[in-house]
Amino acid sequence: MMALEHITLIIGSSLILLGLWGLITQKNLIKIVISFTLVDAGIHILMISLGYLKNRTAPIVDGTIDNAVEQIVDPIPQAMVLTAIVIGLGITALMLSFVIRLAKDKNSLNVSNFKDLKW
Amino acid sequence: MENIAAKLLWTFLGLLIVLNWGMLKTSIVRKIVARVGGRYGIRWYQPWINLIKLYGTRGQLSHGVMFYLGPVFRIAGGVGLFLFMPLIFGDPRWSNFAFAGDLILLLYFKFFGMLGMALGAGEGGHPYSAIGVSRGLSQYTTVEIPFTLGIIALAVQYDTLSLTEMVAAQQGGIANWTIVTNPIASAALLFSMLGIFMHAPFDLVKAPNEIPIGPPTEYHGSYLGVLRTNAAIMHITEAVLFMNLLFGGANNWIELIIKTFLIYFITVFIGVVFPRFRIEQSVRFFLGVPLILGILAIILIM
Amino acid sequence: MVTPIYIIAIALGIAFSLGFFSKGSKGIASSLFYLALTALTAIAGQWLIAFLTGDQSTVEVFTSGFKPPFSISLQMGFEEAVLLSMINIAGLLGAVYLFDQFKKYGAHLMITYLLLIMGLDVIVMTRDLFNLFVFLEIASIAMAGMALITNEGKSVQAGFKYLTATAIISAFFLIGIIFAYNFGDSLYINELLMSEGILKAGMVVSFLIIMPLILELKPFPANGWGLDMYQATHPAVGALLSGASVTASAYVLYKLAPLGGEIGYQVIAILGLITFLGSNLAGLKQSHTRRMLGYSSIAQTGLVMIVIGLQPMLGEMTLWIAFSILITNFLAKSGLFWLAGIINKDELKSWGILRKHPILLFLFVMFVIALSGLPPFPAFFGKWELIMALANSGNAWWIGLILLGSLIEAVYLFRWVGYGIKDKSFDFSINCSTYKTIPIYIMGAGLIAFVGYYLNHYFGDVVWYFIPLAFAALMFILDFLPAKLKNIIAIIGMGGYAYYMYDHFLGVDNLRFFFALIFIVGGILTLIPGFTKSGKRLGFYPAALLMFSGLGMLISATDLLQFFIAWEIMTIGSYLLIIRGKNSIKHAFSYMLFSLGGAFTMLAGFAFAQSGNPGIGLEVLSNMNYLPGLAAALIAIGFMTKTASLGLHIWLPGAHAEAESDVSPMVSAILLKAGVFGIILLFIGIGAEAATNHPLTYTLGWLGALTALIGNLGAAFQEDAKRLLAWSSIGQLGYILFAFSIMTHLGWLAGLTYTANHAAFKAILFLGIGGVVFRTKTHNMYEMGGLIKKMPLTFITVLFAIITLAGIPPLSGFAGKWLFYNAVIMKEWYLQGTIVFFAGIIAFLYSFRILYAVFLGHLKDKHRKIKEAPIWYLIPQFLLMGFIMLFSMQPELILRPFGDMISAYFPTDALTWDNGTALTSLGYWNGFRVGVIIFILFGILFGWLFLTSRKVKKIKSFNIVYAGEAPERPETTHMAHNLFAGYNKALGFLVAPGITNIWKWIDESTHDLGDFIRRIYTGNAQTYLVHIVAYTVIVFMLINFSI
Amino acid sequence: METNLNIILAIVIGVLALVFAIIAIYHKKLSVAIIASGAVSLMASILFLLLSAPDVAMTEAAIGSGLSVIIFFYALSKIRKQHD
Amino acid sequence: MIKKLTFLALIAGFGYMLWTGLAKYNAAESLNRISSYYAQDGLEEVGAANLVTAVVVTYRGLDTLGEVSILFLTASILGFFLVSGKGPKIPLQDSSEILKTASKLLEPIILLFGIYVFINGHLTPGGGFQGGAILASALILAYLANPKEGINKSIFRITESISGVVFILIGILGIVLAGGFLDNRIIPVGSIGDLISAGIIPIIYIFVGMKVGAELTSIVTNLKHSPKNNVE
Repeated sequence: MMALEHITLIIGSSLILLGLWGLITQKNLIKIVISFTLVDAGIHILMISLGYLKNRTAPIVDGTIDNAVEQIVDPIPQAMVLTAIVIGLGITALMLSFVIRLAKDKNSLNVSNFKDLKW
Repeated sequence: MENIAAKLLWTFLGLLIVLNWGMLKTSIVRKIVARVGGRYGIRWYQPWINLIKLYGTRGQLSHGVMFYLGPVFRIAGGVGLFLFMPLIFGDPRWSNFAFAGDLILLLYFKFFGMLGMALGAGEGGHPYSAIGVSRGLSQYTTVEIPFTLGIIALAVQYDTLSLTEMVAAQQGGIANWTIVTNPIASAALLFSMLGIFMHAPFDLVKAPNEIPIGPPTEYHGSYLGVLRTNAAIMHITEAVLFMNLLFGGANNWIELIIKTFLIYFITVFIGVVFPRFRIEQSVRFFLGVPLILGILAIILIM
Repeated sequence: MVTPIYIIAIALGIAFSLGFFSKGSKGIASSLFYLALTALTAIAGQWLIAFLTGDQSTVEVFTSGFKPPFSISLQMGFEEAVLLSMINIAGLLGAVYLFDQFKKYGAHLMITYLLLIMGLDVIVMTRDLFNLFVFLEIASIAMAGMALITNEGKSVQAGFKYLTATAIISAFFLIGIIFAYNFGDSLYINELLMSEGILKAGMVVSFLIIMPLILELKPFPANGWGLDMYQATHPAVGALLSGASVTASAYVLYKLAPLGGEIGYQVIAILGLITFLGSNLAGLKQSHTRRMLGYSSIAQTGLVMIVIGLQPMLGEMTLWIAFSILITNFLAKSGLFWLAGIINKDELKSWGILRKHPILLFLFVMFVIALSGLPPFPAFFGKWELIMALANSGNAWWIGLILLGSLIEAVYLFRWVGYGIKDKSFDFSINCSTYKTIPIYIMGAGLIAFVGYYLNHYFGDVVWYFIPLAFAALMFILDFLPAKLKNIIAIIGMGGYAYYMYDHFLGVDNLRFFFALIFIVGGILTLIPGFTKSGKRLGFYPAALLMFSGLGMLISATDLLQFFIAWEIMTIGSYLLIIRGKNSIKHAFSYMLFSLGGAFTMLAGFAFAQSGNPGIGLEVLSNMNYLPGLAAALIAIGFMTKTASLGLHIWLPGAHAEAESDVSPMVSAILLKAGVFGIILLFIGIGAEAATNHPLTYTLGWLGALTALIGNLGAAFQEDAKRLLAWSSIGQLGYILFAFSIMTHLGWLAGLTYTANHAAFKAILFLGIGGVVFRTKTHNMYEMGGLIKKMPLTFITVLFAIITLAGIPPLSGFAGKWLFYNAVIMKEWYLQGTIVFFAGIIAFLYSFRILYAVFLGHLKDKHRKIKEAPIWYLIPQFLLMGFIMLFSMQPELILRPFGDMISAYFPTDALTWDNGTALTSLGYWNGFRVGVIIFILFGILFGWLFLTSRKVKKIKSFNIVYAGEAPERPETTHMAHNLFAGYNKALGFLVAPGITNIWKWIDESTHDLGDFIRRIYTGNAQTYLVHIVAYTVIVFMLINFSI
Repeated sequence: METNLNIILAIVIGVLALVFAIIAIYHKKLSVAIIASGAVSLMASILFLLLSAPDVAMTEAAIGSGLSVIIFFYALSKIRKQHD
Repeated sequence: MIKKLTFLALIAGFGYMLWTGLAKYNAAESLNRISSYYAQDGLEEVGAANLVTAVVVTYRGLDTLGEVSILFLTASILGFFLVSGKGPKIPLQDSSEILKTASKLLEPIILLFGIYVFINGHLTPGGGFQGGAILASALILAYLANPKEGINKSIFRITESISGVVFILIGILGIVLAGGFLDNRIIPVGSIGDLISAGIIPIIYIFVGMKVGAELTSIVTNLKHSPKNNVE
């Protein structure tokens, strides 16, 4: 059947597209932040599936692995995704705090109510 | 040194002749115009009497220095124009100081008198004088164009700007007078002559003088005398200018007198027939046919 | 040398330790914080000095003990050192500026600030792609955090937009990174740049890396989020954004640009151009100060993007040009933002408050001039090199668009300066606490230091060339002295300069000596009336000397660069002079616009002229081989903006009339000659033999004639005395342009005579009328009248000037007319000649008008007690009258040297002299004899009339037709209002404001376009995100389908 | 590992993730949307396991679904409290 | 309606962009140059069984440092930003009975598991971040269970700062003692697989774990309720 990484690639990209779609169409601020997390999740899936090698195990050299070079998956994308996830959390937390403050000002969560700065 | 003294003597003599001929001409013309109107007109010696009377009376009042300088500028302009005009062709005695400047000097020297008179009238403070001057200047600007075009056409035709050489080129019979060799430029010049003489159709400028409260009533006594003498000299000198330009100059005084009278008579002849133009009309008139003629003259020689 | 890694260690170490200090112990926390910032700057400075002293080479710093492809490395080259010092200095000064905020928010804000600066530093240094992503995130989060300092609704929204936008951009960048890693097999930038894997993988990989970096630089359609940050946040944040963060992201784009290959560079350049033009246009309609500054700094980033994009063509000049643009933007923008912070009012007009703080006003004007790319500031040299390089590689369109963009930017910047200098509608006061002003002073000092550096770099060997500029700068410092003392110093300085010109140019190059005479000696004469002014007269002398030094340097310029710098300095000086007039904001603004427009066209012309030639010496004008016709035309247009020829003349009446009474003669009689000098140089370049019927000189001939006609006609119908003289200047300049474009010996001789005459009589007229205005306090002629009695001396000088102007025989004006006649007939330009003569005769109208309306007629009651014009106005007038008399009586004395000058270029049919009579092939003229005859004649008649009417009684002008009954309203008898009504009816249509309407239409349509463009920023955060995604997709599609 | 079982599992989990994503975007009640987004990151962490990346799976599970959901709910509660 | 269509077109365009990159992609057969280096002599050099940890902590130590500072940054921004919000004081009602008892039971287990995760991050999957997150969830559970007690803010702040400073010091030690900043061979690498191995990595991960735990709790608690506004 299809290779594993093709499936995950498709899922990752479609998650990104869905996230972007949510970002662009949803008016609710919380929904926008959620769409951001979806885009991030999609990207992370994309990164890991690009780093996947056929029929290989996790990059941890315990008893079962004798010759690491032939048996492990590429560790670098995993390291990158690790950092990216935490950064994603940081940004989501900050965005939510902004959303709280914005909601307090205008008592609404609709993004089109916050148009004080234009032209 | 001595020929300068002789020169001055002859020029002074020339000035006297022109002055008297000027006054005689005005009286003759006034008589003819009166005759046309069914009147007897003034006696032929009337201008001389006016002059003597005017210079006799003592000037009573003045509006300040510039009022003074008006007539002085005017007469200096008239006599100056005379001094630089070669009267008789070929005779050094009668060519005054023509060697000092050429046609352009004459062209621009006319303005000397005009500007001076304008300032003098202005100083007089009479409102009508300002109107008269503004009319005169406006009209004069458009009169100048056909005149300049004609001058340029002649200058290119004779390849010189000095009047004496132009007259020399026109010697030898009517066939090579400018009026014959270059009719279009001459037509333009004649049209502008009407404007320059400020006679009949274009005499709106002097109109205020006729009303009793016009500027001349301010200029009385010797001032008015000066203006009268200048008028006489100017008419003759300008007629001589057009004679030299178009009608082959004069070899002797009689020829000069006849030609100047006939030239001046052209303006009188037209003046009697046409009513007085308003300023816009005269400005538009000169920008019409005369201008086209002038441009035509230029294009021909282009 | 301290390894740069300590920048990270110190910053993070102290940031973490700041956590210990709770609210209580603020003192230690802030001292630690400032210590950290100074340490950072010290490290960067140390490296910079090491590089500058030359013995240091680029250093690669490894982390975690392994070689780069396997670990992250930082690079510390010369560029990095420069940028690091810029960022850290911006950080330190910004922190000083935000001293009160740190006190209010305590340790947390300090941590955010420290991490922001550290983030930007590492962005510049890192050579690892993913590491770049992480630190880009840190910088953007910290910046979004900084937006919350002002803590009101607007700034929170701005922060939110900034955060969401940068989050999306970094998401795209992350996708790009994983693609790059996958196809390029490495995250180490130096390897990625060389790896063929990326090129093989198709365009999308490099696109996804470069596009986010471009988005980071806020490209035009997709930068709403950036603008809100500038507008709503604390000004210090704006300064950081435009100073430090733009510099860092620009350098990152420069580092990674090679990834995109040839098309990549083109895309960056084109997007940069769209940003430059778009945001400048949108900036036109701005009224909010900081938002306008935002537009301007985005435009500057666009310019830097263009430079990066043109790297393949610019080669090693790229860094130098990019640096000069960035350093100016860095210094000037931060200064302006901090100034905005001190004033903290939103309207542009409120900057008028700076009038109370002269030093701040000086800095403000200097910053704006530096930003608009005028010499001697670094941005100008950057733009100059860019334009020259563009011309050498032959893409003219780029030059046109870049110059158009910078002109639009100059529009809204100088409108702002106008308010700053002149606006009085402020009703608040500002507190200039020291910690807010010190950073601004440092930035100002930095800018001046860089000016010195650039001047030394470009003109190291010809430093004498800038002595006059130094003298003008000295006057800036001496501005606190009383006006009279400064006037003396100025005159002595000018005298010294005149002596230098005398022994440097006389005999060597008489043409330049003649113009030097007009500029410097004319300058001294027009400075003399300055003694009438009491008090300090702040800003006048520096501006005047700036103008005169510009004029002097124009003369002694040897190559295009020196010429252009002199030209611009002269424009700045004259702008600062003109704007001093009471209600001259609008006119000075239009003057500046036309001059800048002209200068930029001239710059384009110079660029085309020098392309293909080795050096940029002035002789390059004679062999232009790249689009020679266009180059000559552009340079001519540039000069014609200064000689106010038809179409480019609408600024002159306002600028000259509204200027102060002793500035008008300077600007009118002297400054216009600079344009004439330029045109002469151009015509020399075109060369005599090629010019018999060179299309340019033919059109200029017609243009000159029409300008003369419209100029004089315009003057005839003016009610305001100074406007009448200004219009007459336009007419006279039309004469001069016509004369020089005849391109024959006589033509040039007439032109030079006219220039000399005009300089003399226009100075007299403006000084005379200046004296009248000084006494009667009004410009309108119908309110004057009868002043001959009160101001006879002024009347005499003005009468003389008018006679010269009208060209009536005895005086030197006639010499000009006579030469004109001969030149026109010989050149057979009859029709144009007639128009010029018609214009000459119209000159009578306004000559009479000004004499009659001002001096003759009835004296108004309120003028009964006015005295003669001050002696200081009269002295220069009589001196100039002496010159005219000399020129009239002895024309040979002046015309012969003129003839020798010109015969170098036009040897054939020159003017020949035999004992006093000037002979041409057509006519002859003896000035001396004509003069003597007329004066004697005049004397005799005047004496005779004077004798016959000695005992005459002086009558007041009222005792005329009304026999002593003074009319109740004297104005009715002074027929000065609408004097030439009849004439106006006949020919008035020629002077209808047709051209002014055309320019007004152009102005309005650009503003409407600007207004239309800025409408895309609807303020909705989501729309901005849509903009970013749309921008990326559209650009991708365009590139994808264009290959 | 590429065993057939894993591939089928991957497809199922993937589809589930997309469904949860659509719920997260379109559901009217915010709390349900938040839980759906948590579920999406849970599915993602399972996918990471299938792609033999245990470290990432743990992080994604702990932070992605765990902490961000908590943060979302706290934020939601704070907004609700400000509201009334 | 048209708006939706244009958005759809945009997303389709973006999808096409991704597709051009990924269309021809299929997984590589062998590791590329860098990862194979890590796989072969990376083990001996760094001595960490879990290669991802080796990459995260030593090879790309700067990224981790950056990442930690991002969390620290977010915490401090929330600190000075939300604290100043003067929201209404909400009465804290007591939590439900089940939650109280369950938390008493669960808390120690989660804490233990969290500490286990970040102590042998270099051996088994997991590490500082995962451990810290688990720790945070335990602390938040405790806080949820009995909100009355409130959280002593200063403890978290101090743990954060100490662990941050220690991390930096270890980095500087790396320069002084071993090859470069954040090099882990400050103390002997030891043999792969046993607890005390891979140089300084475990110690780094302990401190990172504590720091992340503290930060995440403070972020969440900041979001939860705004303590008495103490900004003068």
